[in-house]
Amino acid sequence: MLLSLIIFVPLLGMIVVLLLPRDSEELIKRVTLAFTLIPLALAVYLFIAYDRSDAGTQHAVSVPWIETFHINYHVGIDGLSVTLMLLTALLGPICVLASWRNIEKGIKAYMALFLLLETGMLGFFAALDLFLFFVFFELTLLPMYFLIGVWGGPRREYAAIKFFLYTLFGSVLMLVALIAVYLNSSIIPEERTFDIPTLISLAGETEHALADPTFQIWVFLGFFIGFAVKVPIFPFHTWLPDAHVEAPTAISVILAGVLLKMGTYGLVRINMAMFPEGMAFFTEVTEETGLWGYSLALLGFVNIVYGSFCALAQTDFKKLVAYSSIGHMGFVILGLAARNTMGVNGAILQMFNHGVISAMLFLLVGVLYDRAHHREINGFGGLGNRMPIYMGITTLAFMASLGLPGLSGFWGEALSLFGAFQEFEILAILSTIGIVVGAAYFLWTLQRVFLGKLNPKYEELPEINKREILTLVPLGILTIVLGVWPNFALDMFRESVAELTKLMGTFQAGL
Amino acid sequence: MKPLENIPSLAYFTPEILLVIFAAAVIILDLLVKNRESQKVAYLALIGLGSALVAIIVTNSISASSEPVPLFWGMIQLDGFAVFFKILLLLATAATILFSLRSEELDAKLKGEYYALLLAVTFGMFLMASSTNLLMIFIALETVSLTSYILAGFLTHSPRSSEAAFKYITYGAVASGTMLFGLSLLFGMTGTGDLSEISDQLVILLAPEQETPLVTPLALLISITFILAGIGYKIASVPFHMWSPDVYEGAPIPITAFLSVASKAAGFALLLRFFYTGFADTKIMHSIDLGLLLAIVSALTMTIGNLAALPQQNVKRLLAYSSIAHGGYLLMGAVLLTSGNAAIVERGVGAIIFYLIVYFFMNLGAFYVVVLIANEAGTEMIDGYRGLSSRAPLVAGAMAIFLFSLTGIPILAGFFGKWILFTAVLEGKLYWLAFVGLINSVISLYYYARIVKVMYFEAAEDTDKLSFSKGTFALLSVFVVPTIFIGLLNIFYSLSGNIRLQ
Amino acid sequence: MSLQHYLVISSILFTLGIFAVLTRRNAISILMGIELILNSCNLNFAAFSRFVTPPENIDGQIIAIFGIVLAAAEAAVFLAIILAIYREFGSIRPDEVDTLKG
Amino acid sequence: MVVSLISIILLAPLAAFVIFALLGLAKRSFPRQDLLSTLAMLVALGCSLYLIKEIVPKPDPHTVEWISLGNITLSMGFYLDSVTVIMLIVVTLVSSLVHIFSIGYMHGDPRYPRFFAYLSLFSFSMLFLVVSDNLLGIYIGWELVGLCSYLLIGFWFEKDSAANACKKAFLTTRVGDVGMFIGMMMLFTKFNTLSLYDGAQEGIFTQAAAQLTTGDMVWLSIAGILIFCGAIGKSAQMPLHTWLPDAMEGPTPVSALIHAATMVAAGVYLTARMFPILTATSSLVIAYVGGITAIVAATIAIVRFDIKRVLAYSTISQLGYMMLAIGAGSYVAGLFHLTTHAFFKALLFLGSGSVIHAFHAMHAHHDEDHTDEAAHEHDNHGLVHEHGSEIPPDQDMRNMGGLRKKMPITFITMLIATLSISGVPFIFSGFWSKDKILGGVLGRAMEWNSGHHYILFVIALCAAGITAFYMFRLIFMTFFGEPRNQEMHNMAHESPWTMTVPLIVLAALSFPAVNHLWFNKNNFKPPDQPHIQAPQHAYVSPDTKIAFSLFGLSEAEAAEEEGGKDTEQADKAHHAHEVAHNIAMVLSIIVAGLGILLSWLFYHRRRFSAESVATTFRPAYNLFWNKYYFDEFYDGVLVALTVWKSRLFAKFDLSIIDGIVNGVATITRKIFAAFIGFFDNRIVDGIVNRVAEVTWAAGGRIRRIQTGAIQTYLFVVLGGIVLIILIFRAL
Amino acid sequence: MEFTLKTFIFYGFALITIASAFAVVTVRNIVHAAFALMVTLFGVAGLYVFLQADFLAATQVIVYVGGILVLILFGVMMTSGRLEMRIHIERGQLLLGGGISLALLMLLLTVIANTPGWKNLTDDGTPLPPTTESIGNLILGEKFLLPFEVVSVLLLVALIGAALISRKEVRD
Repeated sequence: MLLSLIIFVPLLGMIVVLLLPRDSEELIKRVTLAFTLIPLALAVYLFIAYDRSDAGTQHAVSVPWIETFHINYHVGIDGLSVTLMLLTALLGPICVLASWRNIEKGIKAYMALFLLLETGMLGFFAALDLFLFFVFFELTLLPMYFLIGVWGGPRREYAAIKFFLYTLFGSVLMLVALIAVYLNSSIIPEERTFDIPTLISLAGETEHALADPTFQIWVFLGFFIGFAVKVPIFPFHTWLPDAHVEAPTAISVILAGVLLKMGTYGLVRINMAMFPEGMAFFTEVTEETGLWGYSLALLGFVNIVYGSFCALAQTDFKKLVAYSSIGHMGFVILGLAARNTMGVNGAILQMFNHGVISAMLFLLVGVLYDRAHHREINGFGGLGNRMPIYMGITTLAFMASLGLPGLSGFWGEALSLFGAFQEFEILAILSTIGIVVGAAYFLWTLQRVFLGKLNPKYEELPEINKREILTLVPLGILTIVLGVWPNFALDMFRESVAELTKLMGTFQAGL
Repeated sequence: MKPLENIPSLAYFTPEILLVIFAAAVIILDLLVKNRESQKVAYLALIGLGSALVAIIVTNSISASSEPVPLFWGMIQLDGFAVFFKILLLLATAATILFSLRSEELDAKLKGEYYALLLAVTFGMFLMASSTNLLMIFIALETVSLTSYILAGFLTHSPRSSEAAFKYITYGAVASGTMLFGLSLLFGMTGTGDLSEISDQLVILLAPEQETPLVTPLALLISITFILAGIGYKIASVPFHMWSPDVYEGAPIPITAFLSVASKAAGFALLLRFFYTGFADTKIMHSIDLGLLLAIVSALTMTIGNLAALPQQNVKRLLAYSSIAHGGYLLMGAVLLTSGNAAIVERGVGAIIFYLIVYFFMNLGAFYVVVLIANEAGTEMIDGYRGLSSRAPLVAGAMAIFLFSLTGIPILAGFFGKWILFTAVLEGKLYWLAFVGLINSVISLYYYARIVKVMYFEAAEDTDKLSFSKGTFALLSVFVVPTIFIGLLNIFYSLSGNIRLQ
Repeated sequence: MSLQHYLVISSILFTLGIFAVLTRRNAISILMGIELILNSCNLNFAAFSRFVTPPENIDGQIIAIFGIVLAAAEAAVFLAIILAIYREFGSIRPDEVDTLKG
Repeated sequence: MVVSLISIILLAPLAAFVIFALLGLAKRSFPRQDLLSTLAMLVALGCSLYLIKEIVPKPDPHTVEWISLGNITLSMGFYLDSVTVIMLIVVTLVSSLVHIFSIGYMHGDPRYPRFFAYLSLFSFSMLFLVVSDNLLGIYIGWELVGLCSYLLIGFWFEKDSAANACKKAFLTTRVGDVGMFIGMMMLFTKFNTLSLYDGAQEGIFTQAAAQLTTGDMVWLSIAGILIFCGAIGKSAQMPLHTWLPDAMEGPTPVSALIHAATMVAAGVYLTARMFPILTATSSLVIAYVGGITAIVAATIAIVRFDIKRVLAYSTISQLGYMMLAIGAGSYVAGLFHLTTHAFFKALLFLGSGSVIHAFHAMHAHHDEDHTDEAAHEHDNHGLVHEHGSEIPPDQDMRNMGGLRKKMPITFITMLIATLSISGVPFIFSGFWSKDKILGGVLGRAMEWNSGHHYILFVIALCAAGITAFYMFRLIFMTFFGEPRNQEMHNMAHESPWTMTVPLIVLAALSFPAVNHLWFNKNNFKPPDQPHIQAPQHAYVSPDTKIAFSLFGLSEAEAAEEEGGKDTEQADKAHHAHEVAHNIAMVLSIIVAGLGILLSWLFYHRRRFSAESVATTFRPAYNLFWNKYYFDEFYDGVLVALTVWKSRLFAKFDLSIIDGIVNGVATITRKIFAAFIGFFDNRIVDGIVNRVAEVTWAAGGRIRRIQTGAIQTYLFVVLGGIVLIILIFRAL
Repeated sequence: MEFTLKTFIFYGFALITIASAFAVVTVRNIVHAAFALMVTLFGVAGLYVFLQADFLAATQVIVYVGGILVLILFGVMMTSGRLEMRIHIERGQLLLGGGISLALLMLLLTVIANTPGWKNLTDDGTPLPPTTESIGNLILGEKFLLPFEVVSVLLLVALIGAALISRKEVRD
């Protein structure tokens, strides 16, 4: 019940916002903020009340929905979902605040779409019915399309349609896989199911159609491509820089902070848990799999290196951050490819951390953009003198992002790499290139924007204001807290990951 | 059940009779009322439709048994399938009448004949949905076709409309002629006009234990292909689709809407019944690969429809191509008729029916918006939709919903329609076809989103707000609300699952 | 005078009709082609009625009669539309009636 | 008690920083951040000194589980042995002094509070690194000091040179850190822990000892070398040393603290800490890297004119020395040198800071014309201009001279430090530590019994001589002779007391006797070595004669302990090392004397002209002057390569990926063309298309069929029918 | 098959039918084509007679020749104001059309020749009873009542529609 409340409060908010008069912009903003704060409060409660020692599903609700196709409204959370829900709920009000001043037209529609988006995201993380899961997954598509397309930058139309087309392409393949899973869940049509836990246990039964390795490989691929577009995994990534560059700040935040996580969350929730055989095929080098066994790790590696180097080549601040996202998501993939306790925990931690850090980065870019109205890195210089607080926060975010120990980015990367090293030594070693290059582009950016002589154009640039600081501080605190005490997040999903590794047969008993 | 004779059949035939009566009544009333009060005629037509609807429900309930009732010596058959289509067609007609009332291009022309023709075409479609005899099929088809030609050419002062009618009739006449030839061959092979007897006969004729089958597969193939030309032209499937963009563009918008929904639905009813009753036996299937034929036609239809829609500038024409593509999706369900597995056939039919329900709302809704914009902004071109989101936010929002539903984006109904279609197709193990269909959904996004893009992402040259009446919004919401909610409610799934061919 | 004779004749009529429909540059000629097609169909029905079905079964003939009636209706509408076309375009050449395309 | 003391040591500086950061967020700053930070450091110093009492022979790590993932536990904790305490004292002491010095030195800087906050953060990180009992903690501290170094080098970020230098420092060290990280991954994978000492489970050292006895050592060697990579970066060893000279762009107290005494020494500390896992191979690598660094950096230092850069290269050289010592097995000597070096090098830097401060006043005046002056000087030499950055006039030794009267305290303290670093015998600490290294290296070379490795000793000896030479060159150029720039000279003055007091304290610490006062405690012990084992540890010299050596006693114990195991070998080793030490001591005194003499002849007496020598040995001079062209290499090759690669990737993104999406039907053509496109820009540019170009084209083609002429349509219908029949007939 | 007068006449009708049909599709003058069509329709009526479909033959003559053909001639006259009766055919179109038609013909002939059920069904000349009465029964009382009624509606619609469309202006 609580869970449903979290999911649908934003939707309710959307309806309320739609009913408000168009002209009362302040009211609309406040209402939206309120409707994003409610899920946040609830999510925090959920986070605190979550029983960390229980690996199973909590707060589960299952109501029949489309009975003809055995679809239930089944939601529930485990450690992984609750963490990401918290992230989503947290970014909600932050994004509303970040949109407070710089959305000039159609604030009502903007806020309504934003709330719809939030429902989609929250629901996605809670869904335990495969169909519901897919529906929520797709529910984010439309609002996102409009949010980029209407409120975006100069090439917004291109970016929006590119985002839409790519994602739709992915989800279409996913749909096929989803139907295939449904059809194979039982020979008897009446006993077919979309229920994720049931499907997972069915896939674990020997002799069951779902457990057939060939079937698993194909279905794995279907889901994988769907999620890969979202993550995005090379070579499905080209929508991301465009979408980020054109999207308004808050939307970039959501995009990087939550939407990308939906891809990796899907990989964990569906691909790993439901298709362990398929997963093994792409992550375990045996005689049977041959080089395929390297594929997922290789993709992770390529993402890291490719994203990092592309980021290095960028001169657009936002594009740089966007490419850095690609690189950092590579660590998630690498960690997942390892399939072991450390790798998976690290990957999930990295998901959360990246959500926080990239959100910060995009907010920071937005702050600068709002003032200077461009994002050309080389067009700044010496701002450190003018905006010391801004520089301080940026440095924090950059350092967190480049994996400085003591800040959250480090733990995810480190655990992922540690996990990956146990399975794929060479790839893990090569992936560390990403760490160096990551440092390179962030420091270079820091230098070009803040260091050196102050660009005379920006002598009057105002310092970051209170509202903006307010959006950044919670994230900054999380970055530090998680950097110091990663257990804050790890505690949540440790047991769930243990379950997961048991499913994949990679669980290692305590020493 | 033994076919009923003529007199007992009449009881079950009330809806059709009512339609004809009201068609005549409309014409008479038209003579009585003054020109400016032509709306009264429309209301009479609507009353006629309403009474037919009541009659349908009543006749359906008196038949009570779930068994189909063959009427008029087996010329037509009353069953759940027919009832569903009748209701759907009836609603489509009602919608068309309502559109017509609000359409300015039709405004000056509206008079009794128009409504009478609409009722007549509905009558013909009812027959299409229930015919079980070759002759009846052909006559029903011709009734619908001829009336449609006239409706398409209804705007006599408009060259476009006349051209549409001309192309339509030329095309239609050739197609129906070809079909008739095919029917004659079929008749020649089996010696009967009754579909189920044809099926029985064909099984005997093709039976492998007989040393020399009396019918060659080639004969059957030619006959079926010829017949397909007639049906395919009704549902605008490749390669029989080429009339539809031109006709849709030229015809009055309400008629275009009507053709794209009702005519297509009736065509599918006919197609399903024809192949299910006449050719569903696996022996017949084996002699010619009907499944593959339909699958290829389906794949081509959606692909060509979608590809051709990409560069269109006229929204009506774009929607014409889009409706060709949707015909292709629907055909995927029809392919399953040949699977030889009763459960899968049932799923296929159910999927088509569900999709038609969805398609009814979203496509008619989209056309309604086209009517509205044509009235207010005076254009059918995409450019005319520029900045619509600020000029008419609600209409633009509704249009976006329709278009995305047509694309198949969750959680809109179109998605659910596609979803159960693809589920059925995958269950029938037609993986490649599902794949083609899905790729097509992605392509289709491009042109649907183009309209959305123009409406939302581009600024209007003319920034005046467009004003619409309350009734407009009410009618619009009749389409919007189901487009959002149909997929979310179980009732429609169980409904469509319960309707089966017999 | 076997069935095949009639069938051959009707096939030739049919293809001639098709040929007319495809090649004639006059709407009325196309209509004539259509009439040829319909005639061939009717001939088919009549022939099958005679040879395939039992003698007392004259369904084929009746279908042919309906075919003729339908042909008449169609011709009427067709000509009406040709007149409309002529009125709007000043020509009944099918290739000149091509404003709707693409 | 230990835990709470360490906590105080760590938290005091951290608190100082956090207060600054929080107030900063509210756009305020603590009015006396300087005092706050200094106080925090002094508290830490006090606690550190108190901790001496807490040293026990075989300490237990104080750990808590930090990350626990089922079977995997990463714990964090403190480990307190003598080495830790020495490092703590060194760090807190130097840091405190630098804080005090900075109060004077940084006075009037617009970002004055921030400077102290950074210093506090640095101190915290360094201390954290020192006390950690596990690689993870060390790594965290390791990176954090890197961050602080970055921030402090770039403290005056308005200067482009500073901005470049801080970035370079961070990146270069990060390259090494990644090596360390990989090493950690290897160790973790093998040992399933990152703790060094035994706690809840066996630590790395215990497990490595077992590994060393079983003999499978290849990967352990690799891991050791990889860990050492971290030290290469942080301690500016070859080939990653180039950042340290550039790091002199930071304020001088920073150079003294971070880039002389503490952070750069952390590499040495780490290597020493990891000593138990070093195999013979990895030791050898370390020794050679250290040796080469020592000699190369020393030669470069000879020709520098920037006072701080001389010191920087000197630091690199001395760090190489320490590495050499550890590689050669005498890690105790290495740590000893670390300690002595920390004090005298900090002193030298602070002294140079004092000099610079003295000149700083006119910096502003001469900002405009110093370029001409420098150019003029260069013309005289006819030499290549120093790469990268101009020498600031207040740091250019050619502007100095004769300062000894103007700044007596600075002069005397710096002279003491110079004597110490040059290895002037017996009364200066540097002599003892250097001598121990030389002895250790020679002994090791003898023991290896392979002619090649004597080269290490020769290198070390040469480096010692050169060190003496260039250090006295610095003294002579700065403090003796006639003032070269009268105007600047006139304005020079002795520094305020906040700056001189630290100088005096450090100078005092350059006398071993003073060290003796508080270091010579019986309870000092070297780190526990679970696997003392032949051959590399066998020679540890019982050099008890140097009673005031801070490690002397413990070494003796270690040797005894070890000797008990294998008397014969120990005796042999003992003998070899005694001989070696005697030889080394004599030789080192000779070379030091020689170096000072030459320096005196060149730069004081002007008996020889440096210029003429430079001209004679032009190629060598050029090599030294250009710092062996390392920077050019990096800039030219690595950076270019990286940038090129990123551009390539970006291009790839545009052409291929989008290309594939764009043209489903023409995939083959596009990929082919795109590959060519790497070589031919024009083709690439021609290929970049809008989305779905081909799909569009297909749509257009279908449109063309839709001619509008009804008969075309009929053709399609009937042709279609014929086709369908023909196709399906064939089927 | 013996060659009797009957067969001779049959072949004569067949030939006339086909030849005139050929003329319909080839002659350039549209009025000539219309007349050729009339011959064809008569020919087909004759063939109906051979099939002993008397009522059908009569209908053919009455409806087609009497109705449709007249309509066509009206059409010709109303649309060819400037006696633009000559029809020009392009070669490409001709070839393509001819090809498709020929292909269809070949296919149909193959089927006719190869379908076993249609082989060897000859007209043995047995006279059948006149069909008119049974047709009347079937259409008005039995099986074909519904089609008949529907067709009547259809005709009505066609009537209204044709009138509607061919009227010059519906309303001013």
